[in-house]
Amino acid sequence: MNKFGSYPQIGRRGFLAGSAALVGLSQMPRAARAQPKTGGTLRLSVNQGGTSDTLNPAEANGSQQIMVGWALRNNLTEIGTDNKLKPELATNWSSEDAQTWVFKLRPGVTFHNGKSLTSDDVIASLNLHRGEESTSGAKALLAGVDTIAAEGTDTVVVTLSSPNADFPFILSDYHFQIMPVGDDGELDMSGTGTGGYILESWKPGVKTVLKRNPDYWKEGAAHFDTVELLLISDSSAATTALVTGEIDAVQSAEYKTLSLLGRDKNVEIESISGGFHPVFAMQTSQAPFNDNNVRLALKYGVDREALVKQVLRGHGTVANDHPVAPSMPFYDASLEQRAYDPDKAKFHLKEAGLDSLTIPLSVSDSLFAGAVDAVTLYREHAAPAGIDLEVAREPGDGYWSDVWMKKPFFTSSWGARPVPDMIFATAYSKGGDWNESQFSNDKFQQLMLAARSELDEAKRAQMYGDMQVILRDEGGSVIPFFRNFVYARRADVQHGDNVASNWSLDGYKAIERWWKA
Amino acid sequence: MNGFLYELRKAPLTAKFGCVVVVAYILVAIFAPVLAPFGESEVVGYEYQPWSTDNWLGTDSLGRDMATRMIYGARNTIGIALLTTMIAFLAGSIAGFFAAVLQGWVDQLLSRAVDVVISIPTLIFALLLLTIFGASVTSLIGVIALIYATFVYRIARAVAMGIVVMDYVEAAQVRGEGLWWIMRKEILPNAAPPLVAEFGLRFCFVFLTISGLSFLGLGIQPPAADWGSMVRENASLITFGDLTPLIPAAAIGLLTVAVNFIVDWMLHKASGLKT
Amino acid sequence: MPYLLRLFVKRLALGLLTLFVVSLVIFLSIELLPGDVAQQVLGQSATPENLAAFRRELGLDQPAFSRYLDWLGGFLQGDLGNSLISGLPISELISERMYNTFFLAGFAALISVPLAVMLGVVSALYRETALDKTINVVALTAISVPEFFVGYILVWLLAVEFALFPSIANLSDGASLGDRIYRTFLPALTLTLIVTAHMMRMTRASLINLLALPYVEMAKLKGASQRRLIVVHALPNAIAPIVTVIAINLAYLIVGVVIVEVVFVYPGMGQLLVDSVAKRDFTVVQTACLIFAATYILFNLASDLISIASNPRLLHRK
Amino acid sequence: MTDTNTPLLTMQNLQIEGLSEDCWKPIVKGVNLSLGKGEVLGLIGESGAGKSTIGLGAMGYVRDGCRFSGGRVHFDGIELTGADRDTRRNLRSTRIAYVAQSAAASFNPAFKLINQHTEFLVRRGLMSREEARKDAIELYRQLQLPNPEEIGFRYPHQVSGGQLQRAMTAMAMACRPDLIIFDEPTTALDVTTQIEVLAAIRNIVEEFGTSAIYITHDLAVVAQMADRIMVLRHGEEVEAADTATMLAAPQQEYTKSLWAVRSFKSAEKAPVAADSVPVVALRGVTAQYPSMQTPVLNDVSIEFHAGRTVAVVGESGSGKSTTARSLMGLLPPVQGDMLLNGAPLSPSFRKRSKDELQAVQMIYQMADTALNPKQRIHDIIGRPMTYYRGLKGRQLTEEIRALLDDIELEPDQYINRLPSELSGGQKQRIGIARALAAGPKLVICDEVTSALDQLVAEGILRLLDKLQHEHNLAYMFITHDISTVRAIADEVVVMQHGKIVEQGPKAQIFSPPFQPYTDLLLSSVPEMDPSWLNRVLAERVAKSA
Repeated sequence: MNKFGSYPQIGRRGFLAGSAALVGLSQMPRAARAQPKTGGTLRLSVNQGGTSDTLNPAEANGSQQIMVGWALRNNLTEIGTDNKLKPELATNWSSEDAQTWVFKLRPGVTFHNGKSLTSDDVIASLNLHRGEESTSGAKALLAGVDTIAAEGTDTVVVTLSSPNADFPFILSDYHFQIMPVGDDGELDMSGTGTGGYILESWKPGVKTVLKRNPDYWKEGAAHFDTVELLLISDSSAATTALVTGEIDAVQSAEYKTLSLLGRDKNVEIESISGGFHPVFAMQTSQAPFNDNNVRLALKYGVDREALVKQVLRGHGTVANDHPVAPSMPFYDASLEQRAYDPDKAKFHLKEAGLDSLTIPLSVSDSLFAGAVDAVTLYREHAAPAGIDLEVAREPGDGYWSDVWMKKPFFTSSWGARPVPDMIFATAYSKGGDWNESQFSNDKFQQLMLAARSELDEAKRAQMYGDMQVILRDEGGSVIPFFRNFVYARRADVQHGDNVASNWSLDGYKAIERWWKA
Repeated sequence: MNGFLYELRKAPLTAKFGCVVVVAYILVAIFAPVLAPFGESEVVGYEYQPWSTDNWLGTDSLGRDMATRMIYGARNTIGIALLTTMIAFLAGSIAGFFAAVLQGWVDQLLSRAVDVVISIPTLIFALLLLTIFGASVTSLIGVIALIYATFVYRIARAVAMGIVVMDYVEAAQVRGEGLWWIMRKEILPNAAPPLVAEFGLRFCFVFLTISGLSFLGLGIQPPAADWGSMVRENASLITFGDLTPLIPAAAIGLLTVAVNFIVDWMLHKASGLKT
Repeated sequence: MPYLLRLFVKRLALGLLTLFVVSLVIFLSIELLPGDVAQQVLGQSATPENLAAFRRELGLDQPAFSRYLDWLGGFLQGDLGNSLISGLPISELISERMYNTFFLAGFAALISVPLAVMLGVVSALYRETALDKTINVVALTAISVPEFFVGYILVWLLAVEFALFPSIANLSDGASLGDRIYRTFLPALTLTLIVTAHMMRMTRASLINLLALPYVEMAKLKGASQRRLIVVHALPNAIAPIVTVIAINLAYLIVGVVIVEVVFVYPGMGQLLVDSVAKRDFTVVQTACLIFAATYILFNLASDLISIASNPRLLHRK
Repeated sequence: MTDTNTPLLTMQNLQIEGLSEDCWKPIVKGVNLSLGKGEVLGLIGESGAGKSTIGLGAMGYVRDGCRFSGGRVHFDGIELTGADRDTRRNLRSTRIAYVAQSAAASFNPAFKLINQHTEFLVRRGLMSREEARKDAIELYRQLQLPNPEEIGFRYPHQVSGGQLQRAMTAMAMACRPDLIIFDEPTTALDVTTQIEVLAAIRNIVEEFGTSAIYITHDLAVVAQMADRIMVLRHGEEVEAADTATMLAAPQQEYTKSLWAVRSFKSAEKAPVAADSVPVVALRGVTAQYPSMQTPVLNDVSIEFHAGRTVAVVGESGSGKSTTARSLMGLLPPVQGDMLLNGAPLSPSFRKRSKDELQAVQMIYQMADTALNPKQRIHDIIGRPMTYYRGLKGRQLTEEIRALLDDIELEPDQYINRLPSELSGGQKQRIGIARALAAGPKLVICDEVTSALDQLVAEGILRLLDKLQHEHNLAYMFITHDISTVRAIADEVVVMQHGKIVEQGPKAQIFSPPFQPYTDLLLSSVPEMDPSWLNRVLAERVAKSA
């Protein structure tokens, strides 16, 4: 009867709310999954990038640059399809105190130009993001690095100013691609790398063509003969091109057409749990949010399931008022999920000595798709608890400078971070640059610092679990959900049983991980 | 008015059709809140629901009623286009008449300034100005009116140039009449018929430009319903063989066709060609 | 002929002046845009030091006036400068896009101009007949619908339903002309539909206007057939208005196709320009706008010269 | 010479209708006509008489928006009103040709004369291109065009009006047709040019023995050209007869009234008193357009006295209208003075006071462009009264009504009309009223009667004369028509090439001894006598010999 078929079936395939065990498994293994096959052309549609894109990883910030960078080059470490840290150009790494890190480089790796990989290349590549003059977007990530030194040609020693057990994780960030140093001592940023593909043509804002590197060191990777990345910013043009078979995969599929797209036998949709999340941030330093009861009332007053269903069309997981996504390391799956409970909300409001609460919540369309809808729904959810949220719609221009961290209660949005520490440090620690809720908790602070220097994984997990509890029960942030990465591919483009969930398209590594049947 | 109705009765079928369409649109625009079954940006269900008795044209990408948004779209799109065109004509005509009557350096200055604006691509200029002034309805109207005033200026100037050489204008000048009087009493009444016809055409162009800008995300801002952005928002459906998103585009087309039919008829009458 | 030459030089000088003012207007507009290129490139994660370093690198810490003069000085010496963001020479950045834009415009023009003139002549010839009325209604409709409507309809019909042509114009290097034509067919067809109507209507109108003139009646009284009347006697005198409208439309094909580029993901100048405005990449916007303005001015100049050349009264003074 | 026994062309009860405001209205109401081989028939009548329509009908052609509604046209045995398109088309050029009123507008501006001349000669396969060109040059020579070898290779705009008219006659002759329709071929020409063209046309028609229908409104012209004359009015024949008979003894009242038009003459006035101060005077005025090298007016001095008419006469380009423009302040003189009541008058109208502007008013030649089509009579006449004299409300309305009475238009009927609802003569009367409404001292009448039919023109002259007496006005009467000058002038100024050739009282100018240019001008005015053309030509040959 319904001409579009029933409401999103496909979408729910990847919807695995709260289930940590299955994180990263986007799909049930298919009966007969084909073995990787070499050959063919992959045409990918990306929607982030423009004419101004460069091959300089310090300036990389869109999917086009990240994917091309990772096709051409490798990092020292990478996030695997199981979302675990894997060796890449570094075969192993070690540290006694989480402050001095020793990385052993993979032997016998050569760049596209024939030059062998040495520690000089690694040091120069990392130093691109350090120092006064650096304009790197990742400058802050290496701010804690004191020295980077070579020990012979195959070892690099990094000394930090304070311990950081996550440092190897940080090096998997897309900025830290390793490039060769030329004879003149300058970094070669023209696209030469150790990666599975060689740059054939680079037309920023239009398309990039890559050819397979026949001498790639990585086993079982880089299967396509040719890869084309097309910049298609118009989503309907991308959808049409996918349906008509002019491209093989799209970086992001719109929720609104998923049900239609799903009916196409030649198209497969993937919905992968990710770390993107919105935050309704309360400034805990000022009334009424300095009273934890008010914060709890607002946390109980939101129906997360409903938001996931209506704002994300099911393509997400409910969150638990802390920023650690199920796909991230140290996610504590045993933590009890807070449920929508207007009565409890009312109770906490009463505890705070209030019968009712009227408060504006700032939001802007530009934050994420459905941001205003989310706040509007929140308003309805909170109403039975005696909370009157006023939807304060702000203009997109200047939201980050005039509203964010300025208004008492506002909406913000956060991208995925590879490890909890990176987001705790910026957004939840005392003195953090973007501590939007003015959160200040001594125990949290101690745990955060201790976890950085703790190298025992089990103990760290315990500490991060405790921090998640603190944020859930005392934090100033209402975090309703984590959004999935939703993308689509032609059915003849295939991948392994797992796909990474740190970015879309298999952690932006589909180019080297996928193959054509 | 009776004269007009009489003329209309004798008008060709295309012109009658045009009038009916225009009147219908105006009525829809005026009575939008009465006619629309839902609120302008009210979410009434899931996205892209098919046509049904509840949602005549189904729902859009956010689950809003398409029919409702079509109706409100008429109001926003036509209202803004009309206002914009009127401002453009007011400014353009006055400047054009001014240049034609005064000639000399005033004419040179205005004409060269207009050359500059016209030689910058319309959409790009609009893009720049709208980014500077923000994509609000006011700046949209102002910017598009400014751009179109330059076209109107050229036409008004050309028309007025043909009129100022008439002896009756010379007679008024020699009588000692002031500039304003000559523009208002001698030129305007005679320039009106071609300008009115041009108004129809320009209205269409303004309409198309605004929907083009909306299509590029710079026109009428969401959640206000507007036909241009409705097409863009829902364009993906076309891939799947559902042509609902083209209804707003067709609505734009229908109105411009209708206006063009009327304009054609008026031009035909004005030119004195046989019918 | 010196008259034509004198006019050409005069108009060219005026055109250059216009271009100069255009460059000033564009520069000022970009100065007025909120945010600058550094903020746009570094985005949300930018720190003040980052921004300052970036601005210093690009010379954005210089006063606006001296930056404009620098740019102008370079431009006059034929140096278009580099993109502020990618650092690539603009000539490199733009040349291929420009080729694409001109290719598409040329493709569309090659179909539309002869088609429009032919249809205009035919409908003038058979004016007030069913054929004429049909052509007119179709033309009016084509003028009246938005470009994206035409584009999407064609995509739906020819790419999705019948899969005859690709829905996006994915051009590859070194593709044969045939392949290029195949891949750009839908955008070119869209543009053709849009501009043909305008030119056709003008052709028809100018011809019909001429039919009322005494010399056309004279030709009739000399025994000329309808066809000869229109093609031989009226058409040479209608060249000026027809060429003018063709020039406007050709200019439009080059400068006004942003929407068609978006619909068909065609890598032309329009997309580049929109992109660069968003990124505040002054040098690119400036150069692209000047190319567009120059195109417009040159087409107009050419149409004026052709109009004059086609008119013995102006060409051969007494 | 003429053989009327076997008619080449006959019309039987020809009726043609025209579409106006969605109704078919008769234009030609049953005309019978017969034209013998070698015969020249003159069709004469005022505008709207249907003479052009009949002329075109003879070619089996009606204009757009017209149709044959009855009757027959037989040309050499072929019935034209019902003939198919190809039949009619094939007759044209080869057997019937047409010479239009305005040669300048009727030659295609895009092609050289000779190509237009030979077009159908070659297309119909009558001659090769080379032969056709030779023949064209021969015809040009016969029509006494200067440089016959070369003139055909010019574009129409490079050739003067009189020459174009002869070239068009040559083109009509190209295929040696049996019949040529001449539709007012000399109306747009100056008299001195007209006489040459008339002679050329007559000679060539005689030489080839071509039949012709000669359409004109000018009796004196038709008297020279036609063997027989048919007088038309409102699409009907009034009477027809041999030229001599018609001139000597017209039967119908209408014809007689046409013949009598030139009887009006204003009363003789006493000479100007020696001490009389002219209302307006020009003293050595020299004027020049900024873009031109040579002055368009050179040392012009004229005095205008209250109650008197100065007629400024000359051919086109003589500077007579330019004098008026300088006087109005539209073209400020570069040299010389203009005086108003003896006091200097500012050269530019922009610097003139209201009183100065009020004193000099102008009546334009083309009433169509002189009256704002969107203003009602009330406003057109009322505005100068309000502007100069501050009249308002009832006083204004009364004044307007009085003025309408003055110009012999019924106020109730006309006060709220638009100019488009008036006839040509009525429009001109409104033009006069507008000038008078200002309360002027001097009225410039710029060719006010040229565009009007003779009977209507006479009415206007009578009105102007009457008003002059009533308001003691000075008139500057600009015209190219000598008979009008004879009728209304007190003083005459003859101009040529921007200079005054001769000036003085009318009697002095129009009586011998003549100044040579004045003589040429006067002798070129056609006279009713059928032998006038021969006589003048003979006289000129004798003189130059």
